[in-house]
Amino acid sequence: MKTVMGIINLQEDNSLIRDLTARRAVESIPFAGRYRLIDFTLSSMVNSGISCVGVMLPDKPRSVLDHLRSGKDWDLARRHDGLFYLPAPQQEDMNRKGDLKNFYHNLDFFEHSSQRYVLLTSGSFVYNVDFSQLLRFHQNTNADITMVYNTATEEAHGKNVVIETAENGLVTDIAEKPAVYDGTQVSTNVYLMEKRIFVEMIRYTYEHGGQDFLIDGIIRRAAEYNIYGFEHDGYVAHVDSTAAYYKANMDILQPEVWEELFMGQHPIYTKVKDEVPVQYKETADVKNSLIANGCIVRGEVENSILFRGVNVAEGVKIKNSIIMQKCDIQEGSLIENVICDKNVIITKEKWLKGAANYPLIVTKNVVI
Amino acid sequence: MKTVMGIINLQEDNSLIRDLTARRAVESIPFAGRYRLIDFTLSSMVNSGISCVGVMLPDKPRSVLDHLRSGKDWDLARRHDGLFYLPAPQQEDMNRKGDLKNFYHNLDFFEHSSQRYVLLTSGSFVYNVDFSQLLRFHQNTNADITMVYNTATEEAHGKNVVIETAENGLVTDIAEKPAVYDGTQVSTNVYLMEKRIFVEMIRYTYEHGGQDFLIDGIIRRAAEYNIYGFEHDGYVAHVDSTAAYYKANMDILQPEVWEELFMGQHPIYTKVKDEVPVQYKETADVKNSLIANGCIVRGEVENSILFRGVNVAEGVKIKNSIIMQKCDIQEGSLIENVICDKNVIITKEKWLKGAANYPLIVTKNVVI
Amino acid sequence: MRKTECLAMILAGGQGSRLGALTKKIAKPAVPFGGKYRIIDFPLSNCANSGIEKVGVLTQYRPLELHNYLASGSAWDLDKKDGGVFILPPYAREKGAEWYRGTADAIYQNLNFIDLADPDYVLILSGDHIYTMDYSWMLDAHKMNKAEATIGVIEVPWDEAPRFGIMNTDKDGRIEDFEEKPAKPKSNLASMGIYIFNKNFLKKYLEDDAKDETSSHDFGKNIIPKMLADKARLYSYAFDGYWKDVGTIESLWQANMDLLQDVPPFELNGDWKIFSSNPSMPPHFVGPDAKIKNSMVSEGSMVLGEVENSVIFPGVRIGKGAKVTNSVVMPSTVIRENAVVDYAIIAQNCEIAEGAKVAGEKGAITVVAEGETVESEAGSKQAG
Amino acid sequence: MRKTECLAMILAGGQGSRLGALTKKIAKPAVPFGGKYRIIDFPLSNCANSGIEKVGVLTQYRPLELHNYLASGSAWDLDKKDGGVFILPPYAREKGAEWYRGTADAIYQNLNFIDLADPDYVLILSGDHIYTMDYSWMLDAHKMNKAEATIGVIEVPWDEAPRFGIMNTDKDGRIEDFEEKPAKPKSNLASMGIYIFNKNFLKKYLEDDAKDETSSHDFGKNIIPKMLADKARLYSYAFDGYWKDVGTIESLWQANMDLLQDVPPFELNGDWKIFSSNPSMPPHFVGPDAKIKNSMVSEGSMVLGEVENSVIFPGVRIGKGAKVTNSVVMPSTVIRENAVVDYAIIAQNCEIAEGAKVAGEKGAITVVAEGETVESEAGSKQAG
Repeated sequence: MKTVMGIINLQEDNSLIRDLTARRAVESIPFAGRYRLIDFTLSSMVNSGISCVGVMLPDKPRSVLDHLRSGKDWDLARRHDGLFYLPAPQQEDMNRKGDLKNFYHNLDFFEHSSQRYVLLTSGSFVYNVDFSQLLRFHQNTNADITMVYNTATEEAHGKNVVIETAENGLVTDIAEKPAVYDGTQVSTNVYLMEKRIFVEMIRYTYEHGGQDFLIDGIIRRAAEYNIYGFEHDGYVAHVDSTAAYYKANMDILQPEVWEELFMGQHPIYTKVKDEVPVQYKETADVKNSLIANGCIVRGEVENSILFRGVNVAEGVKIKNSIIMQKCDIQEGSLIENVICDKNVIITKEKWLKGAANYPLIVTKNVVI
Repeated sequence: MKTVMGIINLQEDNSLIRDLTARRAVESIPFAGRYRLIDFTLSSMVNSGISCVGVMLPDKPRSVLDHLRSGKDWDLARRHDGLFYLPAPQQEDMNRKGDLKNFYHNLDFFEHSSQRYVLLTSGSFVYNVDFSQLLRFHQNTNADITMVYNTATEEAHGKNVVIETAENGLVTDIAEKPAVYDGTQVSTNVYLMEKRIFVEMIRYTYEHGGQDFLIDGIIRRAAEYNIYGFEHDGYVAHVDSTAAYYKANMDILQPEVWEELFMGQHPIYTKVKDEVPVQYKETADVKNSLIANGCIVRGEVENSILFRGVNVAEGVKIKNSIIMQKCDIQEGSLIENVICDKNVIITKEKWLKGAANYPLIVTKNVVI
Repeated sequence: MRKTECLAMILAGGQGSRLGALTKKIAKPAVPFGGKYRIIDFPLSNCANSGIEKVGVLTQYRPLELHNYLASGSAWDLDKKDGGVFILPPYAREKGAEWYRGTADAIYQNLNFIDLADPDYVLILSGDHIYTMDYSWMLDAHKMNKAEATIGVIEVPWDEAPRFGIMNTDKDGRIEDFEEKPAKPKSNLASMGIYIFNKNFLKKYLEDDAKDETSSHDFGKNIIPKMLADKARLYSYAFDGYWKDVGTIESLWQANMDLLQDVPPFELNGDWKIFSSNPSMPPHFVGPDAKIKNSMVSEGSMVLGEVENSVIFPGVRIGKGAKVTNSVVMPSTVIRENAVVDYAIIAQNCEIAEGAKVAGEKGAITVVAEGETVESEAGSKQAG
Repeated sequence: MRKTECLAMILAGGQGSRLGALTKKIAKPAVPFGGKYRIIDFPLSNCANSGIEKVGVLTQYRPLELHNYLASGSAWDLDKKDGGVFILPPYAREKGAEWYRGTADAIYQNLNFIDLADPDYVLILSGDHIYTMDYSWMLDAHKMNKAEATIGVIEVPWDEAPRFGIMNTDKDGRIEDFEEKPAKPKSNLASMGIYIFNKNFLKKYLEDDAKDETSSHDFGKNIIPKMLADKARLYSYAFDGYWKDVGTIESLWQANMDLLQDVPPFELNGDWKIFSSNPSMPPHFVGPDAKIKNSMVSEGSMVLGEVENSVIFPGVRIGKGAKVTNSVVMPSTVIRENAVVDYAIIAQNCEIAEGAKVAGEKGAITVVAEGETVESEAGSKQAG
């Protein structure tokens, strides 16, 4: 996998998840008690043996830079290769929209690197994929481009890239669709191709007026390439809306999903915080929940996820909720169907309740 | 020095040095054969024991990010503290100019850090300063703010911040002046102060319409603070114009300056390249020059600086010139008073000559 | 190596035989403690937090496993260009190698390492204690006193004093007299086994001691009394926080239980962080029928049964209906359905079979050694 | 430790006594070579470039200095979470420690390290050679041949063959026969001392060999012949680049001189970079009256005099009027005004006084040992 350069494109449209992304990129939304979304893609790359990863910085780069830092926690603080930050282009190009211009303005970085292949990903997916199998598949099929897809098991709405494949994996159609059904083959926005194909595609498409990598680079030019689909049959979630975010978190409460994502041979790395183990006190009562280190629990918690360093005081009841880092839930408060962003303080005896399919969101640093 | 946070402000006006900064920040201009300007400030910080450094990214951050990477080569790829990138604020604030807004938008970073002091620097100075002496001076004088200055030894023109001090070091006047003379006390744009003073200054000044840290934060409010001047009596150069850049490079050809900056107890670190030692061939003839590893020399070189990986073919004569990384000077060419930016190829038997006080600049990647 | 102001040397060389089954496969400094740490995390984190960047760890047993745990020292941020953690087992010289013959001999055999680091001061630490301490304050005191040696001391209950090295000091803290395990102690200031020496001063005494064939080459028994006899400037430095020897099964168990107090005797999570090599595991999962009380539980564990008054390390599985009480369960151990664990320390990678019982009692903690399986009938283990 | 596919073990344990004065203060693998490198940079860089991330370095002498040079391995990018460079001196066990008794014994004594790393293949390298080689190709060949052992071989001139271990192979490269230093070689394929073994296969032979008291515990003399006698699948892997033993003063000097050819025999600066611990020094300074020809000069040096046919390491000072010809000058040495150095190797931190002369001759290179001062009259040193 030394021949593969990973790219994580953090330029996603995040209009559907605005509450949680007011001050951060979608890829750095806290997830599953101690992670950020980008950890899943980045760890999959590292575990697959990729040691050169370029991160296309989003418009609000601060939260991504703060999280990834030197790349050391992902073993990417290296003298050769390692983590590269690719900043968005200057203002002079603001008249063109879409993500293609960001690739175009970083073309020299891709061209100067020594890797033969490019693995293009988005940072807003939850999965744990072994990309070395993808490379083997790509080499065996002699594909120009290989896309990774997952087969949906239930109906879901939201913008998805859907593909159709022949029996040998050859992609026969790619389209953006508003809904998926049981059996639909859904792209994970992961593309593997030789760098020369990638560079040619970006250059030609952008210079001929293209704006969007997927629409103008792939879908419109699909006939020009030999595209194959590679199935990842593990857990996949695309966090592109608040509902998807809430659902994906709740999915982790299924022990099989928790095991598959985190406890297999390939760990998910994240920024290390050195928190102490969870302290359960005399009055604690926790059921069916994920509790991250650094929490102190004196109250009741059910079907919920507590991030690092949350304090749950006596008499508190938390149900079906996601409580992010360093929240302080004080005595006697009742919390149900709520997403608390970081550093929220819920003072004594408050009652917050969202709907099961429409969780209440409490934004960062708020005191209630 | 664990109590001090270093900040390098890369938001300098670089209009006077435009040729070399078309595609890079002034602080990442190659200098003295293997360095970038920012290496001097960063190494001084690291050697003084500072282990938390925030880099205020410039508008063209790519060259800075490429150079500093994870911070590993400066021993700043750390789990705690280490190197932090502070991006420039979003477009919504483009209606306010000056560097104050960048500090203002990163105030939460400063406030959340654990250090007691802030050492504010610019990245465009060439010096090797022991900031731990500065801290001791600052603590002994009980100053609110301590500025580091250098005493000029000759007349020079260009925008400089000039200070006057009483005998005990107390600063009695600060002003921006167009020229300095032998004996003028010139600021190195280094300020040490407690973080609470820094944060208050930024917040108050910006919220009351201030734009520029130096003008609005320091000069206009000088009477409110107890400001002291700390003299650094070693070599100092401020690279704010092409002439200053050329002169500072030529200064390094004085063995005393070379010794003082590089060969003392405190090395200057830079991105490590693993180049081989210089290969002098049979026809080489080199005098009074600095030659960086990776060069292959078959021709004549005099009063010049060759960066890493330069090829000097037979019959070439290079005089009073600065030849940057990976330039290829082919057979029989004559080069005098020239600055060649990176990757320039001078094909056979060309003749390039600038004036002694107005060097000819060949921009990056050009073939002549 | 660049010059270091203060070099720390951690004496982690004891065979740890008092920890019995727990040190069969791992070196004593690597014994797990407190739900996610190892014993050596405490002196190492203290060093890192005190600004000491170069640390030698003297061990005779299983240096490779320790090397592997400490790796480059990056978990403690000790992987600096001129710093780091150095494992120092006794190594072969022209004449072959010998075990360290005592604490002083261990340092003596590594004088070449000390010379290479070239510090002004040498801080000698023991690898057996759990505590958080800022050594830089002790170093400041050492310098202010113009001392040649400074010894960390702590007040112990008078009735326990005969078990310690006891110091008698004048009002400035200068040590007048030192008695190793005195029957009738004149004070209750016990040595913590923490010493700061001026480097050249230490070197001289170590070299003299090495030549003395009657010496048992121990700091407390030989070096310190010799220094005092020479009227050297020895000072005490008083520490009054939590400080616990974890060199025996009972004390290791008790120190774990101390963390479960409603207000723990010392803060693991304050500004003075205890760093540890991180296992990259997710938040632990608590099952629908689990009950957890008065306990610490760490990442990667899955608790489906009951846990009370216990410390659960990363990656532990506790099955449905299982009951773990008053116990310490170390990493990656599996406790299957309906098993019972009480007053026990279960080491790493063990398996307690379905319905099996491991029960000790207060004062007689049962230990299951690393990698063992306790079967449900014959295998159920009693205190001993 | 995570499982490794291929673990490299570098045998750097020889006393290096053939390098005489050069190894008085430093271990042989740390001897400077080629203007900025150390000998061990070559196998380490080869490993890093070949994708081998875990390397054990077996040395008996001065492990601390080597530890210090290699540090965390970050110079070779070998400081990965599950990788790195491990220094393996013979360390004390319950029965005390012994010198490694031979190349095979050195590996045998570190079988616990190999077990911990748990590789499929073990690559054994010698620390005495300068060459650049992609071990991953050799590993591929090993797998394709379904070999149990693969030995790197190189064609040597027929008249030199009697100095080497010589292999006779069939047309597929399977080794039929191996002779250590044969008087009448049947082929000119010499063993490079580079072996890949299947781990369990190697382990079995090492364990058997350790029990054999008549064995000299050497790969070439004992292990390989035993394997061949058992009809094991041993294959050769042919290498045809530059490969030079630098185990003697003359060969070390010659290998340095080889780099001065107009087209050096191997590229130090291509895609296959040789990494080295970097001294953080500026470009070297060439004075107004200097003359430099046919030479290599490295960072941080200041050349005011003449240099011809020589290799100058970092931080060297060559005074006005001094003449350095046909020589190797190692880091931080000072050659003062008007001194003359010819056919010599000057080790680190030496001083050649003003007007002093150090002159050897071809075939009798003079060596000045580390830290020595050569005075101008009495001290001028002659070949010998």
